[in-house]
Amino acid sequence: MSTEAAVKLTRKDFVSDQDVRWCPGCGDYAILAQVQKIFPELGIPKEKAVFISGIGCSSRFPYYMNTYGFHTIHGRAPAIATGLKVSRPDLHIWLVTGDGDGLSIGGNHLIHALRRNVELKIMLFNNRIYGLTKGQYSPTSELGKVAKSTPMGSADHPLNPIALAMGAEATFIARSIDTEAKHQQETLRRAAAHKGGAFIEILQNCNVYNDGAWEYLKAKDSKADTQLLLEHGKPMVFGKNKDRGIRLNGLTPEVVTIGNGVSTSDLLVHDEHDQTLAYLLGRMTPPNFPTPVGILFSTERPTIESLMNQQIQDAIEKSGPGNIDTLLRRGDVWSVE
Amino acid sequence: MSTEAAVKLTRKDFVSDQDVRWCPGCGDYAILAQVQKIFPELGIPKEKAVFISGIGCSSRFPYYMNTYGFHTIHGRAPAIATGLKVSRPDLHIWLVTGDGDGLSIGGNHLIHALRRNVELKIMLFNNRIYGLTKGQYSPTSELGKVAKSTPMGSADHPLNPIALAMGAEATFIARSIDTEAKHQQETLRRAAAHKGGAFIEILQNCNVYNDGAWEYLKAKDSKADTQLLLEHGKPMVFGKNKDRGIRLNGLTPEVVTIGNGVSTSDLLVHDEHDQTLAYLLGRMTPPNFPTPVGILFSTERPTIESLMNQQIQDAIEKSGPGNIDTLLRRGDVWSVE
Amino acid sequence: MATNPAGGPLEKATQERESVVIRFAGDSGDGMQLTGTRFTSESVLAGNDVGTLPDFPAEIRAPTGTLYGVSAFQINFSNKNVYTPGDDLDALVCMNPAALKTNIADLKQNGILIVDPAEFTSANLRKAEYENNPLEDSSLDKYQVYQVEVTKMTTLALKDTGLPNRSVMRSRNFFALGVVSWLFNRPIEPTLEWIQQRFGKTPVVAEANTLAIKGGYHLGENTDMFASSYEIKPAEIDPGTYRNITGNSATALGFVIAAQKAELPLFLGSYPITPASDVLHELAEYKNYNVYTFQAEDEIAGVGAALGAAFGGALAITTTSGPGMNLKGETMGLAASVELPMVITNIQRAGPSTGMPTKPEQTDLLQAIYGRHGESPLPVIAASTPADCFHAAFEAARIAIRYMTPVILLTDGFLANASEPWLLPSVDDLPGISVDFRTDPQGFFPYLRDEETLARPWVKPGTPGLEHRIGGIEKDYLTGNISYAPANHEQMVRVRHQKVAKITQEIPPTQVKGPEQGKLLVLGWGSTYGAIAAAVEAAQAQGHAVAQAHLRYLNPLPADLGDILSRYEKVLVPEMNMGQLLRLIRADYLVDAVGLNKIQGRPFKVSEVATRIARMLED
Amino acid sequence: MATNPAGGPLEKATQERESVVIRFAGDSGDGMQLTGTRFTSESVLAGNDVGTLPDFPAEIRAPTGTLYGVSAFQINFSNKNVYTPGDDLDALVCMNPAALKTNIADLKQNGILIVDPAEFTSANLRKAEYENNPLEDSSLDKYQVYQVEVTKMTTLALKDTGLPNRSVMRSRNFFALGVVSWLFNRPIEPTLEWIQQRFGKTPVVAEANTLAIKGGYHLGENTDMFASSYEIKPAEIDPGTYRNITGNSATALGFVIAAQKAELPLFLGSYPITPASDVLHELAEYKNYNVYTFQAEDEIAGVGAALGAAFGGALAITTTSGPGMNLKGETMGLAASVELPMVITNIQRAGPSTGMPTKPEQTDLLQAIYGRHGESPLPVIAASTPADCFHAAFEAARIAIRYMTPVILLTDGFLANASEPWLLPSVDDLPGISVDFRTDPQGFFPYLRDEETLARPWVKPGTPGLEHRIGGIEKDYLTGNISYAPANHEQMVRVRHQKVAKITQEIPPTQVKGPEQGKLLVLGWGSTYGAIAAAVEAAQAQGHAVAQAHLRYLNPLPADLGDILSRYEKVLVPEMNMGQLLRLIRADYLVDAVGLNKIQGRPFKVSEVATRIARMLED
Ligand SMILES: Cc1ncc(C[n+]2csc(CCOP(=O)(O)OP(=O)(O)O)c2C)c(N)n1
Ligand SMILES: Cc1ncc(C[n+]2csc(CCOP(=O)(O)OP(=O)(O)O)c2C)c(N)n1
Ligand code: SF4
Ligand code: SF4
Ligand SMILES: [Mg+2]
Ligand SMILES: [Mg+2]
Repeated sequence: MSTEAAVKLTRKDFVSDQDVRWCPGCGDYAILAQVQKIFPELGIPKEKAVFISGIGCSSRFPYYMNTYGFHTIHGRAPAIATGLKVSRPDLHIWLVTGDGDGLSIGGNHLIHALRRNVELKIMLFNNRIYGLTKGQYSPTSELGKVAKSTPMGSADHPLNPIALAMGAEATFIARSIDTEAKHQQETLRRAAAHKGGAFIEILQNCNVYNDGAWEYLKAKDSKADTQLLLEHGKPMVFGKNKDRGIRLNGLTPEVVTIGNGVSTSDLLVHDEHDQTLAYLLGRMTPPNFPTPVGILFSTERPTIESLMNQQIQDAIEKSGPGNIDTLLRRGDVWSVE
Repeated sequence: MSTEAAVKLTRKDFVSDQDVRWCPGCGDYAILAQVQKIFPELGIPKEKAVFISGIGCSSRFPYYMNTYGFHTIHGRAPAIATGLKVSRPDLHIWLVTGDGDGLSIGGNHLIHALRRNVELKIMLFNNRIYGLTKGQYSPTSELGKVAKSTPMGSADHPLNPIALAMGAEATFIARSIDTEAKHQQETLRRAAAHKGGAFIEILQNCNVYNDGAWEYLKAKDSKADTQLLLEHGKPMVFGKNKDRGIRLNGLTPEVVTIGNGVSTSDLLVHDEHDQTLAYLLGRMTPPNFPTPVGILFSTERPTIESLMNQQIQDAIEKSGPGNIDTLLRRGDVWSVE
Repeated sequence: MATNPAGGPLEKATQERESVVIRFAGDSGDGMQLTGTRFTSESVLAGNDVGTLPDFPAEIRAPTGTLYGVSAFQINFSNKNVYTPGDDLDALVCMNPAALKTNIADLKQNGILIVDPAEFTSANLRKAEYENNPLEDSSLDKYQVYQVEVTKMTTLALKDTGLPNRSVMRSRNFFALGVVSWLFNRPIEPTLEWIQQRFGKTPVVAEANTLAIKGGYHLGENTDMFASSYEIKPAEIDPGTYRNITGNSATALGFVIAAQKAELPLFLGSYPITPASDVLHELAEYKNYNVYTFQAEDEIAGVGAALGAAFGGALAITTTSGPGMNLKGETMGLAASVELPMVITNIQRAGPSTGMPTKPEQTDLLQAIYGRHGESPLPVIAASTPADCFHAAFEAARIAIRYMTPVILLTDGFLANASEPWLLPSVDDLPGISVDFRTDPQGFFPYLRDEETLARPWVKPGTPGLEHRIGGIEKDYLTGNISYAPANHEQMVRVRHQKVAKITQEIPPTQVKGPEQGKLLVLGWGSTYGAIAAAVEAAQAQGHAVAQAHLRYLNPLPADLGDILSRYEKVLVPEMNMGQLLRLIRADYLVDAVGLNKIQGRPFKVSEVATRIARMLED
Repeated sequence: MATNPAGGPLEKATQERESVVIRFAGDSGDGMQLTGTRFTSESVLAGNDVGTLPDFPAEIRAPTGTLYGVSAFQINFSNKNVYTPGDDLDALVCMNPAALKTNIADLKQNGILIVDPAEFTSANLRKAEYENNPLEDSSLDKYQVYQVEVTKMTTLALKDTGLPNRSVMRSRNFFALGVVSWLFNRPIEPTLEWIQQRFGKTPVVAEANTLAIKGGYHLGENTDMFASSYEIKPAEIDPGTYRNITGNSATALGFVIAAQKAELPLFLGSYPITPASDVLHELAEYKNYNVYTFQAEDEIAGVGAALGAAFGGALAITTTSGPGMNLKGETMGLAASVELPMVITNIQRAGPSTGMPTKPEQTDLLQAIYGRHGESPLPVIAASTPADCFHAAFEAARIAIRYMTPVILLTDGFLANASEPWLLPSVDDLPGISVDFRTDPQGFFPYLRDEETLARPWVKPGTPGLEHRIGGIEKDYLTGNISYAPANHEQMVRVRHQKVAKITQEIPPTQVKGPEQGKLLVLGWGSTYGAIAAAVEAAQAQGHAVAQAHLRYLNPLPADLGDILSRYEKVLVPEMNMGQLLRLIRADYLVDAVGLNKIQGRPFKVSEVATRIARMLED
């Protein structure tokens, strides 16, 4: 109960006393476990951590973290979190949202939070379905998705969360997978360390309404061929035998097999700071490409809360701290005796 | 009053009887003039044309077009237009919005309309300010913008409309300038011809609250240096003497001067259909780069309205047209005598 | 548990009952909704009148065995008119301890309780927060407890199917259904048929469920577990064709058929939300009826798209529940201002905020009437029973088109999921809906009004010569051009009010069930209908001068209502809110009506209304 | 127009007047707002009580000379108490024909009309839709028309400045101001000083305006254009320090000072909208008072950000007008559910939908009270005069914090822009606002309530040991954990109602101006205060037993209101809506009150209220 970050916290400190109410087998459990795992390492006193969410299965997350938490309304968490962060820059705010909450009803708040670079760590659990409302297609569902509201298949082209975040010029964009514990931890640690807003798409399985949506990325025997693990400064190699890679042809990526005149040095080298590359990577989708996971993009620019708080400091420095009397007497004043 | 497109219409046919109420000198006049100019050429009977807008100075546009029109509420025009287009694919729907209407309150509807590829021709008048509410900064205002609500400068990084549209994977993305009559006409004609949703950012001057926002692009003596006119298949050359160009260095564009070992063939060649290139171009901003104008991107994919109407046709083919009696008797039915 | 040595059915006594209320309760994964639905079908085929109420948890699939993971389905079946799913239970089937814990309070003294002892493991007891096994202490003494070895006997019955244990467990509910079907003399044949249809594609499952239900049925027949079975004679039911229907299905049908009658495409713009989503799901199935279902990015876009479609000449609707209602307000105001037809359906749930999403409430009435800025009056119509949702939806659509106005339709989560037998209307008996799209440019003005309805003309874009612009800024009374003239604004505000007020001319005389004047009028609206009707009938049977009036039209109120109210000494308004209709009638008629208010996310019990009636009669 | 041969001022007669209502009207570009504001300053310095009303078009800068481009500013100044900006005009200054056309109807018979004949060109007449030049036909005969050559004489006065014609034209308004200042014996020195301050950086403009105003003043003094000037003696005004303030400024100040008193940062989350934007603009100037102004992407984000800041421990507010109010409903419901303090300000404008954005109305009262789904009661407070906006905002903030509840503050577009002299409160006289952030983990529960206020504790994230979660799902009465228990829900619904009801204990006894009982009570709320006060005073002066009560608290209503209402034979409720407070009091007290309703986007005239009072006294 001390505010000192030095107090050694453990995973258990971050587990609340509430029963976790997700369906047995839901990918959300794994994500919760990773977050609770890494939190003690982040050096954040638990009273300084706040989890904010919207509505959806994923948005139940805050109840399970023994920190401050706010389970708000559908789609509005980024706006609510922005107000909190701007006025309380001392807090560490994590936001949990879903593909429906964050990209459908809440899409606008999400892109505005990202472009403003509010220091929120935004985890979007993408299960390509509306879980809580029992299985309608979501903005990330593939075209033609047959779901509760689309018996003949959905007719809208899906949103690509990475491309959208790039469109909003987010300063940190990453992707991980519910079942990849280590990768997820590493990704979340990097997000936590990033100075600014972070957007992390976590591919999550809804085993009730969209089971296996990401199976092609997870299957033990094929995942080496379907995942492209991004590492800054490293060439983009993938495949069970590390024998395939991504090469650039003009501005178009292509999958090549190493050997036969193609060597690792011909491959694209990942550069986290290259915005065009990140956009290109974000659009690499199956079946023609492996799916990039890891930090797609990171850059730095001032957060809105630092600028706004600086303005307040500057104003106080310039005009002195507010004084009620001065304020009342601002403008033309006269006296009657 | 005939429905035949063959009837020759003139500019005047598209001028309504309402006084145009924009401020004298407003860039909106020029845009209205271009639209009224090109409309007779499009072969659209005027009763088949619908202009839909949100709220803002720009959104007064429909009142001035002698077609069907709907001046709706702030930010919601894309949603309203989507409902109309889906159920009435025979109509030609043009949408007029502003940088506030379309990117602030209406950002979400905009990106969803774009990803769905509803065939709406969306003109976003970007004056980088809220005109109608008398001069607050907008999502496209430059960082540090001093305006009514930001006496010490705005603290949020602006949205880039082109990047955002690319993030939403729009199928047609273009940019033009209010004062460039010819270019605007050509751009709008292309948008009209595009089979799918079109997004056209029109840089527009608000001479009352943000005068000169685009002056650097317009000034007679410098505009050749600040505008990069995109033409599909043509190298990217600009400058008064056509002596400068854009070259790609890896994935990074750079401005080069032609001569001294650099020739036109070293330059980037515009390819409207290259999505990565479009994203890269969209982020080319002053002072380091000229501003690209023209068609940044175009591609084709089915519109949502074609898919939805097809489903209805298919369902009718499969199950026959609806019959009330069948419908009532769907499911377990029993009789009591 | 002795089986019949002779192997044939035991001769069992049969007791007759007028009506029975039974509830099936178990884990979310136990298939209680299915069991309930099947039992309902069997009961209607047995000729009973029925009322049902599903009750499922907010969690999708809560961990097994937990209290919040319990799912239940209640059926009231009778040889009399059934108004509600029933108050207290005559019988309760509990598939696990959690189900027992959360439901036992509703079982009548000496009621039948069926439990599966195999589920009363210490792990399950812990999850259900039982300190002692209730089967072993004396806490259940006041009930007739039947420990039916559902798990064991299902396993036994299915042993030859070769199914793994996990799959066998999925047939437990059919076993239980078999037991109960026998107990209440329901025919299981319809269910056997249904199993073939439903699981035909996986014969092993069909077989398993068949074996299970038969096993359960035979258990009743062949063992002395139950001393007698119960018979509920068929009810006297109006002749005709029936189907059992939930409120949400009825709502969907009402709209489709209104659109068909009006010869318009139906356009639904909606965003999923409990308990409204099923209307979207169901309408999505009716594409061959020219039905467009557009799942929008949010509720604002849902109502927006609908408004766009209305502008284009479709019958446009949007469906939602409380939270989404807030978001639609601004667009509804625009719709009121541009005077386009549209139906906004609010399937009310318990608020405020996210509240209790799966529970019903009537707390959005005043929001429906006043929930927009400015003077933007809209007609409000409410459904009173599951089947009545059909008629209410149809009527809402009819009014919307006839008066060129958005109409709000209110149902609630109870009506949405509850079901009742519905006497199918004959298509021709339904009122016609005539749509007159204006096509004549002669003398056309966008706001020229029809004298009778004050409706403005509906013009489809695409109509030559009628090009015009509409919008949310105040308009000139005739031309519709922007006008800021003060007197014009007042005229427009008043004409919008008058238009809605004119709808009183559509409202049939208010039906008063009971004496034309007397001691007490019980006035209600919406889903409280059943509980009020049953309670009022009971009071009348006791000879009291109590009457019932139930409102379909909440705005405007019926023209005859003031007069009716004045004919009773007292007026009671039961509502599942803090008194919303109550405020309306107090303000309108200055009657000192009182409220009976229950805000528990649950419908009234008949007894709750009856008790209050009795108290008011005493006072 | 003969100048005084001697060169000195003419000896002019001075007539005394009790009060004068004057309006400056011209094109949007003519600077009428500035002229009005300066004239107001001169008048308060002359010791008069004043009331002002700006009236500007919805268009930003409509084409010059058009009817919809007219901008006006009205001032009522008097040696008596001023309640309103005045009814009909004693004097009207028209800078062009369009201004004449749109304003002349309000000028009293024989009133002073000042026009600039140079502007009556045929082009301008056409734009103003005049068929004939009104200066040349006899249509203005019933007024005292003064054709003052403003354009010509300004040009003359400024000829030495070397300014181009376009710039010269910009000083026309100062010339007019000079004329009128002389006419009503206002000192121009304060304006001269102000010009130096304001235009000091561009001396040529300062000089031009100085020359213009002096030119106008001397015109009055030195020519025989006006036979006499008018004197309005100083009013008897309470001693103290004053400043002239608009409602929007006062609102902004109220919030800043509440935050200062509470020692909290102030956080405004807002989205621009007419007529609320100026509060945002003004608060953005107060950064050194620890004021955060966040211009959000929309209204939902505005109130959302405010709620986030409230969760973080700031005094959180959001400001908007009608259309934005709809959008905030869902978040307000969440705020009500999580019980965090916050003030939602609705500066009402004419609806429905976009309506008439620059015009006031009181049509959002019932929306404020009922405009959310579920039972989500919120306190509603209204301001009654421009300066009163300060006190109302302060009180709203105080209540929000004390009761841990969102509070709705209602003002309107009239209050927003109108101004009046404001006797500055002494800081110490304002009530204290004490904030008790909970820090003690001992016995802490997130929903543990204070007995007196039923408020739950306010805990700042960052407080060790008090980590907890809140949300919009229904909560356990004490722990705040998710609870779907039926009885708990009812308890929570009722406690949220009780909490709001408890606020009656904060409400001072309702002030009744006039006899304690009698024939008629005129009950009002909001900006109708002035018109009602003046009308009631007039009726009282005629000896009638008429009283006025004006409500600041609309929800809950004052505890003594029922009693007060019962003491008068009749109750009249004037409102700028179709009768919204009227419905509330009819429902609550069953009194047969009647409404006086004006829905024209314009405040009541005193005479309109007075006429109705007279009629009710006759009946
Ligand atoms: C305003 C509003 N609209 C709709 C809903 C219903 N709703 C709750 S969660 C949800 C979608 C959830 O999908 P997602 O964000 O992908 O979360 P998941 O359940 O899949 O984790 C919807 C539509 C709501 N609660 N509030
Ligand atoms: C719901 C709602 N919120 C706010 C407003 C006020 N409003 C009207 S237009 C506008 C912004 C206009 O900016 P933009 O879209 O850039 O259009 P412009 O006037 O610059 O052409 C705002 C905030 C409104 N009318 N409705
Ligand atoms: S419905 Fe899907 S996402 Fe929701 S808890 Fe269950 S498995 Fe997880
Ligand atoms: S305010 Fe600006 S954008 Fe609006 S009409 Fe005037 S010049 Fe144009
Ligand atoms: Mg999801
Ligand atoms: Mg703009």
